[in-house]
Amino acid sequence: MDQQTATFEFLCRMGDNTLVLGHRVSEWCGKAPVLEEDIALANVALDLIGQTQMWLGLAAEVEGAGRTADDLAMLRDVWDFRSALLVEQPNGDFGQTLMRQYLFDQWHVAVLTALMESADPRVADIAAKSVKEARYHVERSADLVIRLGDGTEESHGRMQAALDKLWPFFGELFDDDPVDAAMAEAGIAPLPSGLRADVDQEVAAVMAQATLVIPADRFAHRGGKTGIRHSEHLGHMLTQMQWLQRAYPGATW
Amino acid sequence: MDQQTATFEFLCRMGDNTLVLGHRVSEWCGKAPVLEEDIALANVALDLIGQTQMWLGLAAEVEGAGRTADDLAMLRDVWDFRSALLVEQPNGDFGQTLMRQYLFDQWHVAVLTALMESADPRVADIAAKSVKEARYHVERSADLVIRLGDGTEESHGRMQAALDKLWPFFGELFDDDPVDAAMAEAGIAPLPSGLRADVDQEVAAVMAQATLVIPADRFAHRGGKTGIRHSEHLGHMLTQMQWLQRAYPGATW
Amino acid sequence: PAKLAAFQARIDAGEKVEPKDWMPEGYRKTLIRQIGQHAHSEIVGQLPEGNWITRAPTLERKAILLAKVQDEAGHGLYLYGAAETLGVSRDEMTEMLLDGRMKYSSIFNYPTLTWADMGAVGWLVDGAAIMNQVPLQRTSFGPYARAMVRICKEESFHQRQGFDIMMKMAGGTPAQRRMAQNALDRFWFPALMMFGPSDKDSVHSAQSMAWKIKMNTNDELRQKFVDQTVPQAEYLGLTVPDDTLAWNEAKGGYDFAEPDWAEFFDVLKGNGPCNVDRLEARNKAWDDGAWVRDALMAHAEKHANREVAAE
Amino acid sequence: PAKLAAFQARIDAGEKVEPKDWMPEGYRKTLIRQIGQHAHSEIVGQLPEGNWITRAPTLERKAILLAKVQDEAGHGLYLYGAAETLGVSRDEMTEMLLDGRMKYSSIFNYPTLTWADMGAVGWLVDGAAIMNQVPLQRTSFGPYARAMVRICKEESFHQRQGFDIMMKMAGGTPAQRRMAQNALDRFWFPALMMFGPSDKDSVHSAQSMAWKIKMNTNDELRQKFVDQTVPQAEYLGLTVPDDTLAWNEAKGGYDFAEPDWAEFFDVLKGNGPCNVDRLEARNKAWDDGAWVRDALMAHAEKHANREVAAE
Repeated sequence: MDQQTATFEFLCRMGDNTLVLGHRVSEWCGKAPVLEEDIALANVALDLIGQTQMWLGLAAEVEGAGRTADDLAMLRDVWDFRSALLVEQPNGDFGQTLMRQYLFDQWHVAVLTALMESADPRVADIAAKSVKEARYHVERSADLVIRLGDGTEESHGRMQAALDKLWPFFGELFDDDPVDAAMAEAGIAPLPSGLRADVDQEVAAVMAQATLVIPADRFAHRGGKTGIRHSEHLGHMLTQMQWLQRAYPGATW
Repeated sequence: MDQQTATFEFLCRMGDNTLVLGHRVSEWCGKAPVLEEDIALANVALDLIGQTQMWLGLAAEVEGAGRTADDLAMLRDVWDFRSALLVEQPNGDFGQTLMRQYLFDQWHVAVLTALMESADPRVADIAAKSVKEARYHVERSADLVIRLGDGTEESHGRMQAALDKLWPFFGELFDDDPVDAAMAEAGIAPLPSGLRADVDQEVAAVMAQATLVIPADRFAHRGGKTGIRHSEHLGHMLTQMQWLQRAYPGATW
Repeated sequence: PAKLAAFQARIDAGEKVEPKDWMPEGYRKTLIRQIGQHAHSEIVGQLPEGNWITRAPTLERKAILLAKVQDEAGHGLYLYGAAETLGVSRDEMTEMLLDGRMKYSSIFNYPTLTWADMGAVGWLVDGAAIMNQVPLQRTSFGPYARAMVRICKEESFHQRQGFDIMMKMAGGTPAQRRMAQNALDRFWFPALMMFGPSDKDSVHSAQSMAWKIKMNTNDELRQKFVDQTVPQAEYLGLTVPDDTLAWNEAKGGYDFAEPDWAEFFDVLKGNGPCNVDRLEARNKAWDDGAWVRDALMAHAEKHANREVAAE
Repeated sequence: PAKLAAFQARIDAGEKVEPKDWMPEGYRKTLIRQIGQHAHSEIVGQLPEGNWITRAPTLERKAILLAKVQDEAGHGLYLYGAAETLGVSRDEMTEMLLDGRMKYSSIFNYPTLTWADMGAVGWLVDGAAIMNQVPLQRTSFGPYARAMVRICKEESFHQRQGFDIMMKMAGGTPAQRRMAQNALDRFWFPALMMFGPSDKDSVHSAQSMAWKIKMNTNDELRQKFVDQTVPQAEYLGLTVPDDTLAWNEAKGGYDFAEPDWAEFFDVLKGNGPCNVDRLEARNKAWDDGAWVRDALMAHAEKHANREVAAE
């Protein structure tokens, strides 16, 4: 794999994660448990969509094929997406949405922090802009995981169920593959596996406060970030997300 | 409105009703309360899709613009659909699905029976083929409405709620408008309003057996069969239904 | 009665009434109804636009729409806050919305069916809302007037964004143009209804105007809206769906057709195209969220107890 | 032991065992497990294809797919019926499926991600299933053998339909061609797994073969499947995702790579891509449908009582 292809893949991974998670979070619009959460969820979605514009914009630039960030978002089919399986998972109840968010945020801060040192200044720049938002996100999602985990019996049960369900999708974020190896070698991005120990420590601390038990099984589903085998959920999301662009090709909006 | 336009509109109404309801019913695939219902629902959906092919096929022929039944089904946006609001309503629980089906079936048998006498032999022919299926459908849906209405306290409550919810969408099926007037004048189709008395009698008999109370309010929502104002639900359905044709224009399947 | 006269004198003098000031029970009740209804409208108003967030055509449009809906939730917060100063809690008001005792603006009972509706809602619905709200910045109740100042600023931003969508659509492909016209066709009369029936038919108007809770008559505002909007439609190359529309030199404004008030009262009664869907959606959100609200409260209590115990 | 020997003799003579005949407990248990698992596979197997019914590209394709999934439900009915003759009810078996005590074919734990998967499932998955099922038409247990006769006829029809989709895709636009190859890439090894691990690693095989519950070894069937399928892939112009694939003149069949058996056991343990989703979907259907089943029963009882009372 040449450097350009690897960089394009890497940038799509970053941008597709924020795109897909941003979309999922935006599905909550008007349906949150309290008004403050409606606002907070919209805020997270907004940040993620903004980051998507930067990552996919750079991806399109690196590709050099005349595509735009919107083209990448709106005109690729499911197999060309590089989002991790975690972010594709459906919202479920508010607890599941939050747990997904927390696990993502904790990884996200770690990777963005490392990317601020990227040898590619464009990557470093996007990371620097994004990391502030991500830090705020993880602060909020960790806090809520703790409060709901250590809330009522029902909320505890729901949060533990959410953790159990989502845990098998966490490992993929730390998988290394040839794209990651190429990025690491070029100094553009860290090896994902190298982030795990620190992130695990953070997660352990939060779950302890939340009185939640991290599953012992380290089994991890794979296939999202490589695009080899997404979940069935992603395709359904794309039918919505891409509808207008597909139905009215060539229009300006 | 010239005769050709009116006929095209009328045929789209017939075909869009079966298309949209067939789609809704097909959403149940693999999720019915008992295996026999999985089979029965698939059967109803199949019949409706088959009827759609005939109605929209004839509509395309009448239009004479080189479109096919598939083009009409897969490439019109929501405003060009002529389905009644009733069939666009979401499945809800099994009771709501069944109640929607029963109300539709009872109207459907009446209109198809009348259409067997159509001055247009192509219309009479489709009606003759469809009415056998529709009679079977109404037999089944009426029977289930009765059994669930007069079942447990819970089932009774659910069926009454379904009737209350769907009743305001029933009246639209019997609305007359200029298209209907043109069809009636040409002897192609009966005036919808003329079907109501008989259908009401049937519905009253079934609901009595089902121990369900028909709402007194005759208010009826409008806007589906004219296409003026569909429900928000239809657009979401189309994102799925039309996805592949929109995403891969010009492909053969 | 002396108190009443003094109160009216303060209002006539342009003073602001503040929450701890004495006020007539009718003033309080009318305000609670009006501010509450306004707050509920912001909340329910998230739904028709939320309906298109997942289908926005570009990342930028998605972001703009998200930000707009977020603003609406924010407006809801300000307004509930203003109403709370009158002695009614947000949860109480929410319960009244959910069981139908309190209303929200009927406009949100109309469906959003195409992307052009996002333009039409911004242009016409926010346009009409601003027309209603700008004068309320001078309303007699302090917290309400101050909330309105913040809200109006954002609403006029939203209106411009809506108009921008309409411009893109009206100047786009034939299909987009058709979409834009279709949206105007569906939203024109419902937008006119937003000002309420003619004041001659309105019960509470005179008292509300004396109290400066209501600043203009419904008909004045409707006329102003039409006069402002018709040239915009012309600019867009779209046709207002009213054959009787004509410039009246004598009155210096347009003559126009009244909306179908029977439809208005039908929608108010609960028979709008989306009344059931909207209330179902809000009720579901509230019911599904109960465990979260309970848990947050339980956690806060535990936490407080632990701190006390640790002292 | 005399009974056992007589039983074995009947089987060896090619006689059919019928439900009321004496049979060893192990025979009954093995059959219940096998037929039940097969029935469950038909039921769960509705889901991956059901996933595309709402997105089928043409009315005809939608109808064909619906009919196919309907057939699967029908197969489920026959098979539950056959199992019930062994003294276990459909509801009991369903409960065992839902709480994980009974399995279904692991292949249905793989997702269907593009329309080409509808082709690949028909071509490869139904193809492998038929390979397994055709010999079972001669199985020793009468009701099972008879169910298999009906099922095999429909399955081979399904397989042809799947191949027809693949032909359309492989001969279509570049994107369709890519979709077809992608589907083959994802389904090839899971299809090979459908025959189970090599018989040397399989515990129950010898006894099952003696009882004619199992008619061929897993490896025999897998070889047969590969030999049949590779030329079809070539005909389609698609590449089987196995670099080691080569014709072996000596054995008169292909040499091919083993699937990743670690993955197979992972999926069996519940760690397949869709195990959780599939069981959730089935559990939800069952739970959501409880009130319907209860009501139908209650109605039947009332009705029966009324008839008695009326006599």
